[in-house]
Amino acid sequence: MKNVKTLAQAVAAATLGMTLTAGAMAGEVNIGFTGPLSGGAALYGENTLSGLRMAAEEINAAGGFDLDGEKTTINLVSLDDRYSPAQAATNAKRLKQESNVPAVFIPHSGGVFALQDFNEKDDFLIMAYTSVPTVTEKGNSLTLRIPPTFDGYVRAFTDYALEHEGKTLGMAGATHEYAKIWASMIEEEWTSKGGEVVAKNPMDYNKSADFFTGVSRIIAENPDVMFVGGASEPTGLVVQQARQMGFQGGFIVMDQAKIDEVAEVAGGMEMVEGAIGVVPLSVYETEAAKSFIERYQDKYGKMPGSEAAYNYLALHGLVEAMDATESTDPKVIRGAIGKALANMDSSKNPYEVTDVTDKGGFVTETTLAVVKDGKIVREPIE
Amino acid sequence: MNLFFQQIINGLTLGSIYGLVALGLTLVYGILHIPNFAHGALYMVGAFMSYFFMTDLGVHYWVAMAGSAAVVAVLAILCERLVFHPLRNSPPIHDKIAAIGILLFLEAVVQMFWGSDFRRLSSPFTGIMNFDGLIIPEQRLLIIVGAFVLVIALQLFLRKTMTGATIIAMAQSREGAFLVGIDANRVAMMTFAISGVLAAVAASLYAPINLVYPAMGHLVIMKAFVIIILGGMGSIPGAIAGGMIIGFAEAFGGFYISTAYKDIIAFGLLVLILSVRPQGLFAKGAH
Amino acid sequence: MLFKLGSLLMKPGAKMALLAFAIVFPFLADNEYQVYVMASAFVWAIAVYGLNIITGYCGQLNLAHGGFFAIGAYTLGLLTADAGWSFWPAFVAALVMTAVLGFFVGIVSLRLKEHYFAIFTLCVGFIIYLLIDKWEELTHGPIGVRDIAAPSGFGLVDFTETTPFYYLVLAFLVFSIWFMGRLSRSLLGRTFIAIRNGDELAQSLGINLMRNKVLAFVLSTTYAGLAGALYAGMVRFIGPEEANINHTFDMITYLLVGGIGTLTGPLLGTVGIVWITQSLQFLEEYRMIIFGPLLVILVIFFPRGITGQFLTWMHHKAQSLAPGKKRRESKVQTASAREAENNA
Amino acid sequence: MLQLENVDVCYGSFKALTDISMTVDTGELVVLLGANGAGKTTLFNAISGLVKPTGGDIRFEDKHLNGMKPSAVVSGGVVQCAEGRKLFPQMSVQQNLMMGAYVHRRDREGNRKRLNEVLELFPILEDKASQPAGSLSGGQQQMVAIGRAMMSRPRLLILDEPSLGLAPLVVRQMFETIRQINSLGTTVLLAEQNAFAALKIADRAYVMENGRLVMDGDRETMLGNEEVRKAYIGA
Amino acid sequence: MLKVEHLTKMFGGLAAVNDVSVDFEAGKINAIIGPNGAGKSTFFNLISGLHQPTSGRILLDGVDVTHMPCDQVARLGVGRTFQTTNLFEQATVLDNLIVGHRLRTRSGLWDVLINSKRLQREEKAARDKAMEALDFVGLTHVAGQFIADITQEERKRVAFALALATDPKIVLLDEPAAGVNPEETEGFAALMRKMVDNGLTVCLIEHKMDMIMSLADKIMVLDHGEKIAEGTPEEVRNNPVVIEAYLGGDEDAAA
Repeated sequence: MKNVKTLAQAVAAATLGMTLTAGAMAGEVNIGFTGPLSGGAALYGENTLSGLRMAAEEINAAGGFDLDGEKTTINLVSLDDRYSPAQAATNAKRLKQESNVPAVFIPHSGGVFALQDFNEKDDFLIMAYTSVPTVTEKGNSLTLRIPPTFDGYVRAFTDYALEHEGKTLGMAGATHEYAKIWASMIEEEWTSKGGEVVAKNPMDYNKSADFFTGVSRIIAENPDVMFVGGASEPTGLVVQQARQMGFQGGFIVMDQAKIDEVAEVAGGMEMVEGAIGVVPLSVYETEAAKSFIERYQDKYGKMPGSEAAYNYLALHGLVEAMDATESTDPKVIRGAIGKALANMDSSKNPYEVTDVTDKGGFVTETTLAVVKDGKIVREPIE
Repeated sequence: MNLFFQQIINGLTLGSIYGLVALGLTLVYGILHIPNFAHGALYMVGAFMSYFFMTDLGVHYWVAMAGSAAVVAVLAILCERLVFHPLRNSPPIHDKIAAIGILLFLEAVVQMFWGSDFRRLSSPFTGIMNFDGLIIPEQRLLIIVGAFVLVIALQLFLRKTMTGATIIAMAQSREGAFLVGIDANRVAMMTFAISGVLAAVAASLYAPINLVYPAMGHLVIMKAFVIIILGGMGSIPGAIAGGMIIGFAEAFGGFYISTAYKDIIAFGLLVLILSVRPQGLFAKGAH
Repeated sequence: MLFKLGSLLMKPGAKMALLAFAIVFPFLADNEYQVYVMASAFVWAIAVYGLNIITGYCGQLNLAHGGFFAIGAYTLGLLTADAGWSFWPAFVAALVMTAVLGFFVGIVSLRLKEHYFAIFTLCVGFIIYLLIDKWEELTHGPIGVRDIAAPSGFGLVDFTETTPFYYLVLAFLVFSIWFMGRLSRSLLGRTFIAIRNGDELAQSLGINLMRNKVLAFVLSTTYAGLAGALYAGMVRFIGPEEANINHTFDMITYLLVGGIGTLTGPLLGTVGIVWITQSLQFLEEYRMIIFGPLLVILVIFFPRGITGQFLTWMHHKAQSLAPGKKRRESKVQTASAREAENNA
Repeated sequence: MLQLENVDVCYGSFKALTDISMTVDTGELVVLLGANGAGKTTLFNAISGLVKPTGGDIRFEDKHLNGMKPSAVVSGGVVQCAEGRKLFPQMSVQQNLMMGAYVHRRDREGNRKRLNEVLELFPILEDKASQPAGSLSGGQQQMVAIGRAMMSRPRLLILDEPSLGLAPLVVRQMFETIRQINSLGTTVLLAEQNAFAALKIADRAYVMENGRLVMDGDRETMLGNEEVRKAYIGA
Repeated sequence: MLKVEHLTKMFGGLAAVNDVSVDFEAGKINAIIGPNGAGKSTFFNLISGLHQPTSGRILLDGVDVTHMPCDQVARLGVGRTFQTTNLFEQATVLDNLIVGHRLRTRSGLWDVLINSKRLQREEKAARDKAMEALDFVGLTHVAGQFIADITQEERKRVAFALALATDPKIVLLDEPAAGVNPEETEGFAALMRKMVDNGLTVCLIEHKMDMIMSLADKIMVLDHGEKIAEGTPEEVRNNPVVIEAYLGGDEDAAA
């Protein structure tokens, strides 16, 4: 129903001749967002945006921040790109040109690459929510990667699975860009550590009419562990069908899927017994995480995912940096963000990010969770 | 060996769903000569309706399926009345474009109400039957049996009842149907309603082992088109046989050749066949 | 308002005025973003002109058009990013590639008529999408192609800048329209229209159906390839989604709204809808709640789109001003001929 | 029984029928003569509701037929057996016949009786009952077509060129059957190219030329008339 | 001029045209008549190459055109009209006619691209030809009107003009006077005479007997796909077989 309201607002805005992306008023800084707000990935985009919205509202409710002696509020300008890099590029141009944003949040690697073509020239910061390592390895001076890269996960998951589950791996991941990169990295890691990849059959999680055939191909090779993962819901289906066909082993779950959500679709925690994945926010025990979850639930009535939490803390960090430097210049912000994150009020930092690498990646601790006896347990990483 | 039989089951499951969808498409084509690109949207709406009835109204799976069938049937009739009927004398390209318009509209409406997230339709048939290693989830069996029953019921309706026979009569000779006093509008509406029911039931049967989302009809409808061309446009047995051919080709091709390319199999098959036999496999008349 | 705009278009000077507007547009625009949007609208318009050849003039609904657009984009993308070609040779290669593939698809698909052709090309379009998505060794699959070269500039002109690129696209668009205009008035264009009016009549006028249909098809796919290559050079990052069937549907909408089988229709339809879509950006997929019914209403009440409707109106206005008879008659022929019965 | 008054039919600017006035009385067998393209089929289609008259009035037993839907005309008792037969080719003979009873579908008993009567009229169809109608010979198909029309229980049966494309021997049989149907109480309006054969069984005839009725008269008058010959071979 | 030998066309098991031999002389009006379903249109389709005959030969000025595709037959000088002619409704009469001369031109895509001399020359020729044809059928005054706005009779004349623009030696006219009133029919008869006077050979299918009888030099009668008679109008009119085919019944009735 929320969508209906969005539509109504949009129509009203359009008919009244208002532009949705008004120029920045005095005492206001525009922050851009482009991401999928419709189409197959709309939910993901909305979740990302919800974290940003929450942060912006908190900042504004506190009367804004101090920018060169002036109280300044945040105005979030969000545009839909349907996950299309081309549309993301158009949107970013629009955000920069019409709203003069110092930074654009974007939650998909394809769009990040498209934006990196011109962001240095057009002078805006890319706030990339993607774990693809290459976004920060290309040396773009105005790109910040918010979540940790997945190479840490890959190593940790592989080590744990090899130790606890067995030596043979069946690859049943998704086929979209992100999943492909993940899969190739885990394959390399697995074989280099002495494991064996016995079956490879990636499937289109978003479009496939039926996973039965694909999963049975994997099962036929009797692997000890299956690599699965795309969006949580289809991942749940893959897990369910694997179990139905008698698969007893464990799962390595790619970080896009959240174990708790996967379990719900698959038909209960017992279906995902032995699954290894990222620690769902709900399992975090820290004060900062608990406080964030509580506030988020008050506001949106549901459990936040990591995409909301990371973007929430990133916007807070961004504002902290602007506050500290008295500047909205992207280069200046980029230089100050590491320190800003470290100085930030810990309640605004659920993942306890404390620094930024030279290349622009937020420094976070890699975590690992395992389903044991029907419970998600956080495991230390050696 | 079990894996081989597993693929047979899988082929039957897929073939049943494809067959049901293609059947509705072929009926409409046979009577009105409209390739209804919006049929996939009806399929999608069918799944969402079942989801709505079960989740929001809390009714039983069967009741939801019946309710969904009724809603989609009405929707299909509306399409016929409001869009295809006014276009009956237009050049053929206009039908197709109007159908695309309906498709875009229905998807947008569904997305407006339910968003584009994946949703899960749970059915009461979650058990798994194990015949000495051959695993058949109950829902899959239900799909196969359900499709079989539906096809038989449709055949009985078309062959044994006067009302059903009017559809066949209309398909075989429009003028002949007029001469014996058959009301063309009635038949057109009935045909659309049946195609809607078939799509809704197929979607409701299939949704529990799959996900429900606005774009779920795309691939299915494209394959249904492949099927009715293979089977001869307008041919009922052709639709069923074609559905099974594609279902099995995908199951076995996906297993023994490559899952990544399994969707290409159907389309490649069609391109190959049409290149050699432009009129389709079972069609009598050339086109 | 609309009629005023249209009557302007009828005048010979109007074209020049339109061109002049397009040339000064970057200076009138508030910012670079608007220029960027206009450039992308022009790119799409070129593709829509291609669709207009085969569907508007020749009467064959080609649903693989988006696929050929993607082939153009990928040819350029892969040649520049992977094979290290520079832009212009790759650009020519993209045109050749789409033309050659268009030829082969054409000779197979054009043996089919009407619905069969439409559905066949729908399948071809989908196969193109699947191949791009799955053939990872060549296309990188869903990862897409990055670091595509921008058009190499001449001297001081840098086509990675939006405005120079805009002029580059504009030049191609003007050429495309100019060629289309010349084609539609030429004997060749009239040949295509004769085929649309009926295979049998066209044949009995001595027209070789297959040769002309294939020619029209190849022309249309080359237009699509041209647009695709420009698109790749503009966005410089492409993925399998470029071959999505929705792009074909979009192009059909542009064509139909503007006016199928007309010269200004594709441009008006594309630029108009692209801008409306941008200004209703928040609607995005929901825009189909408006566009879907609009499309239906359009084919029912204005089957020839804005331009077509307008041209008819103008013609009648001119006719009614001129002395002489004005009689209206429609679809009579078929009915009366059915009554004058057929031989076996 | 059937009255047409000043009926006009236009296809756009082309006037297919001009000012047609004619009557068919109960129990009669009336023949409509005219060359190809004279407008006979248009006239029949106007009566059957397949074509809307642009002017004039068509009445059947004091009910107005103009503007009525084709299905309503059939249930009203005016049944056309069109030129070219228009059978359902893949349906069996029996199914074809039963489709004829569509407007009376609720009266199963009556239909069964009617079916027997029709099969009595065309005994050969009984053997072919389960064959697809499309597989029969031309003559047999014509029998199915007439039989199907009879199943609609017409009070007025309109036959459009039933002898078209049939061998001479079969044609003779066909006319005999038509005479029989008429004598059993069904009023018949018949368009024919076999003018003389048709006239021989007719009570009265009309001659049509260029969409107008140019002549009418009883059997004897017409048989001896040179104009009739002229209408066909333009003497 | 046009010589047909033992022409047969089977559709399925049925002979639509059965062993027809006929010789149409140049500069004459030849009519084909026959009851419904006699195979007249099929006969035309065979000659013009739309259908391929099952057996037999068709010679045009001594050239064997039996198995030539339709467009080549047209190029050799066979023009034809159809019972219905689909024209581009929203274009002018003249625009519709220009394509008629296409088969006498050779310019292709390249010529369009460079706007070659040849293209310009040929387009002018095609336009002139269209005007000439229009003038011939007496429609110069509607040249600038949309097809959608002209009358049924004018459409028929446009179809004639289209066939004439192909520069044919022989024109096949399928029911040229169907659906027009008697006065207009007379106009068409005059037009056909004019065509013959200008050196064309005319071959027509027609049902309007009074027109045929006064117009045709030679009549061929088809019935059930077979030629049952051939000759002058007078001969055909008095041929008992023809009377039988048209009027049916026994000899005594025909007497």
